[in-house]
Amino acid sequence: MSFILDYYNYWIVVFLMMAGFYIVISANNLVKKIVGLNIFQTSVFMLYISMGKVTGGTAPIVAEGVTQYSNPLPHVLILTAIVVGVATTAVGLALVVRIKRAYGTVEENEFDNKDDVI
Amino acid sequence: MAEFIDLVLLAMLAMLALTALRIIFLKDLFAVVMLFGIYSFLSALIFLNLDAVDVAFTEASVGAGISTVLMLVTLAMTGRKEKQSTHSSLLPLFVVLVTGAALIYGTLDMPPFGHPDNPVHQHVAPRYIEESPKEVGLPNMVTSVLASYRGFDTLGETVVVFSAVIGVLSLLGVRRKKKKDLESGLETHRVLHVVAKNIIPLVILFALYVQFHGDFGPGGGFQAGVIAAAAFILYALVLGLPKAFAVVGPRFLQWMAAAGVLLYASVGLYSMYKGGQFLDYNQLAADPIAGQHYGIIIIELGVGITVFAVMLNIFYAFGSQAERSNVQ
Amino acid sequence: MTDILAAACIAILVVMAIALARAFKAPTVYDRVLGVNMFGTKTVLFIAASGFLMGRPDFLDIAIVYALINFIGMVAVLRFFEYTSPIE
Amino acid sequence: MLEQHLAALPIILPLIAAPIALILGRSVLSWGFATLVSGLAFLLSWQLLSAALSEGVISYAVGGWAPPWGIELRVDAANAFVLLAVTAISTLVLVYSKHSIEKEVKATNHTLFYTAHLLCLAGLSGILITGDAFNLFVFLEISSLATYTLVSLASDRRCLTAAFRYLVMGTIGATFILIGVGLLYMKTGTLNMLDLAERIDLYDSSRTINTGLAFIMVGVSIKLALFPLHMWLPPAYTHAPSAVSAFLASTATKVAVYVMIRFIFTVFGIDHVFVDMGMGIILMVLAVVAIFKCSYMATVQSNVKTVLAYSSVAQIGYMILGLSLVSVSGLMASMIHIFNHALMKGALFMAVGAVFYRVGSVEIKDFAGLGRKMPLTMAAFTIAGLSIIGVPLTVGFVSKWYLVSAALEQDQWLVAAFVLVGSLFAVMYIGRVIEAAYFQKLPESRSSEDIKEVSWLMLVPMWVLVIANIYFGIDTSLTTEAANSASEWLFQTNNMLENKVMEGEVLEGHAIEEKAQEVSS
Amino acid sequence: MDFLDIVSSILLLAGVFFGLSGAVGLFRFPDFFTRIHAASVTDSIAAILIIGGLLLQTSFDLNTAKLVFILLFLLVTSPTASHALAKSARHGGLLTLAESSPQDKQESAK
Repeated sequence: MSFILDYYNYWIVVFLMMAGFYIVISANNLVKKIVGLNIFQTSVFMLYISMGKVTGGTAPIVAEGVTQYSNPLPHVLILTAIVVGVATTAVGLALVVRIKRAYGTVEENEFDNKDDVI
Repeated sequence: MAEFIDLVLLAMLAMLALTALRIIFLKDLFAVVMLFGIYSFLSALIFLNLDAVDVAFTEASVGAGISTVLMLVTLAMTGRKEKQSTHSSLLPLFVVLVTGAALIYGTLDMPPFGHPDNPVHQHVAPRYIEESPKEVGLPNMVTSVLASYRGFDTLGETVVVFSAVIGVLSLLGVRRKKKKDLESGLETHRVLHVVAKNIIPLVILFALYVQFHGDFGPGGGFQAGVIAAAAFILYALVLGLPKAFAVVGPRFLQWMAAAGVLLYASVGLYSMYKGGQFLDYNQLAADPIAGQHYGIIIIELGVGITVFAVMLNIFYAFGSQAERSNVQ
Repeated sequence: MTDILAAACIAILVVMAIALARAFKAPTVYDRVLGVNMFGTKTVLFIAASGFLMGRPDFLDIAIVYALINFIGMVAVLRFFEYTSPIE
Repeated sequence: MLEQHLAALPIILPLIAAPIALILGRSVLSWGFATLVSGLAFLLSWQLLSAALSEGVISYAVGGWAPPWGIELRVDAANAFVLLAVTAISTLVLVYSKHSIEKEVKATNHTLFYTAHLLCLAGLSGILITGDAFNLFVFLEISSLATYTLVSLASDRRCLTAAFRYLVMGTIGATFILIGVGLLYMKTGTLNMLDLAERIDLYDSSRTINTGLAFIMVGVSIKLALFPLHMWLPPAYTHAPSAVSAFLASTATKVAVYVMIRFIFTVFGIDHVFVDMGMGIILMVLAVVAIFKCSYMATVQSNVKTVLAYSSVAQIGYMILGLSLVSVSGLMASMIHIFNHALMKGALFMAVGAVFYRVGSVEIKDFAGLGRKMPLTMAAFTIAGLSIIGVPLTVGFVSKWYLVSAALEQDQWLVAAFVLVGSLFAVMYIGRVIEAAYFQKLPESRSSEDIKEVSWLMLVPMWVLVIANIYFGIDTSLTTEAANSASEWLFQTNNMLENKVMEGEVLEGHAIEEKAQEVSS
Repeated sequence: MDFLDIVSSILLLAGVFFGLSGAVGLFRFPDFFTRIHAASVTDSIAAILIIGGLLLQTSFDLNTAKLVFILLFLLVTSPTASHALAKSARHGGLLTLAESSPQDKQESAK
């Protein structure tokens, strides 16, 4: 039983990663592809944060009478990664808007023959 | 107490998994974006429960706020219904299952969740937790690691945000508002006008509080920049883009974005000039701790300015496209 | 006192789950938006309650950000409705 | 002051220059400024290479914090060598792009083009020099975002779908690298690459570390367009502006090849990657398939830029082939081919860009009769084409020679045969273009337009590359010496990591340089 | 459990009760406008009571100020949001249960 308790967090995060990854690959609409990309990245952030957590520890901000802190380093990495994710989303959505104006559609199966997007 | 937190965490992770599943099978894109908003809120809540306070702050404001608003504006231009995709979903399923199996295989040797003696907390982290309040002098260890120990990462990240606005501007470009354009914005909602007018000063005040409170509590440059941008986005949504352009013009925002990055890099150059390494704040003042304080406050300001200018400029670029497609 | 707070947290979690269910099942578009709005306001209360429960009440800034982002999300949705035909 | 910060300057310079280029506003000003900065970066990287060759490793702790806690920049012969190629190509492409983008990029976007170019240069030099795994991810994102912007600047609408596909696959690749680094961090607790290498050897058989290795390898091979994951490259290089194709084809994927080399040799160690995980066979098979399939695809294309794009994927196959031979000479062949391919592909894409500037499209039939009308451009194309084929006295011959000798050294006759057959394909797809240019008449419809030589501002960088193609083909001292010391150093660090563990005592990664605090766990 | 604790736990429980009732109303009511009524009315009451209960826990410091700010913010924004949503729904042509013609009453009631 303790084996499950130790790892359920990681397994759910893996499931979320694969859900996001599946949406990216199988989505037909480009906006939904970007949503899938965000879900995939957010679940990777959850993997980082859940490795930094110490049971019984509190947030890494010094408060009197607290000895056990969670690890601040994954938080720093994920602060960077979240903003990187939003930057990629913004450029992706700008591309979707331009594709809509150029092609008239953002559905992947409606692009003419060869320049379709995975 | 501990098992209560585990229970709450499990419940929220279950809700998150349900939301993700629901998004996979939804065809109505508006619902997908709404559920993505919930997904970001929930993951920010889980970060809060995992003691990642700054990350919850950023995920809520950046992930749930800016991304959802941008997606809604994009959807306004690209239509609501996703068509049925022609090629079969077997290959994607296979690829996903293989990657998932590899990840699960990877989790077998992972150190257990939450144990204090995991290798993650052994090698590099103890110094951040014990010495950073003394060496850098800030109660918020995340800000001291973010700004001082790994300041180069944050500079790289500010440049990533800067290159995002370069990308969006080159793709969409901000359309200058001609006076004759119809006064768009929510004219009919008198209630919203009044409420927005009263709330926006409060929100900007809160953004400044977050900016300068970043050393002692959760907050910092990124979160403050996004909240200030959110205030102006609210103004633009309610009163329309022409008025928003009059308040803060897109040209000025491009200068502000560049100035923020240069402010950050000039702190590094100044510390090089004073004989230390790049971004070494100990050189900034006689007493190293004071130098760290100066350095961190200035670069957080640089980051806040850049993120505010970039997020607002991106919204202007998207908003003016929506107006254009709506006007003609 | 802490068990009262714990009970409150769990109850608010249940309310959030119900709001989520409404957002999932919603027949019309507006129900979905209502679900999201209710979910947002309830998370604000959840953060406030769990902050006190865990003894770190200085995390209320995040509750403020939640309320703010929830409101701006709502305004963005309403602007979105103006452009597209709401009733499909 | 300069020597002390030599390691950090090639990154900081373009990083600061990008916002200034945006503020400068007018395109002429920002073009001049960008070219100046790129030239300065080139001189710095030249000095850095000589310093690295003499001193071995230059370590620079950013922010004044000691390496495993702060971020460290580590410069050695290998990455200084690749940095030299990147900055040289960037300067030449910037000189070339002044006129080239007039026909391909909207006038309002010129300043943004130069800013994005500087950001891409800063990102690429950051990836090369940084010694921190997560910092590598951040710089990877900077260069990727700048590349998506650059690709989407073209006037042809297909560049948008190409940029979108590149964005989706690039972000998936970067996220895979992020997962890999996360798994490694979870087991070892550190992000500094040297420190990581130290602590990985302790858990040799751990499944988490092997999964982390697998994810990093898949992520990096998406970035360097290894065979099955290369679908984003041909449309991106075809529909991007010619100056962008020239810059990306010569640098972006080469930097990703270096990242793979760095992770294999300095972080994981050869026997962990090639013996335990059996990566050598996988890489070799993929490389050979890449060489054949993409060279074949190149011969059947009608658009010359697509031909060159597929040929790039095939040349990357050669580099990975050299890498998968797991020998000093094999690695040296790869390093040399990284440098040589930058020269070859840069010149080819510049020549095609010149044709696009005059003729307006780059189908093979548009090349008909250009041999007389645009003599210098087509001569440059021919020489660079011969270099791709591997004709003696050119750079291509040198790298093929070392590749074949490395294969024969391990008497892998089959691999050597594949390399030679690969260049047969090259003869076909280069031959088609040269045949169109010299042996077909100019169509009447076009004889009226004034198809004449392009301005000297586009010709000079093209010919600088062609002359470099020939010079380094004859006097191979600089490239072989640098590549040799690079691969020697990489193998040396790899053996140092291995035998240090065999002797049983484990030293703190940086104990050599500082006083040893405590022997880690 | 001194006097303050008792009062705050009563307030908390009342707030939670209203929250739950609102949630049940949100789930069971047949029509959009009744649902939005259920959600927003109980929303504001639950917020007041729960935050009031929490206020009694704090010892009049920065947290109190933050809690009061949250309460004011919620009291201003959530009714506005509900009003705007209902107005937009009305504007968008959504009919209430009574208005929608009797024969498709079953359809909209499912």
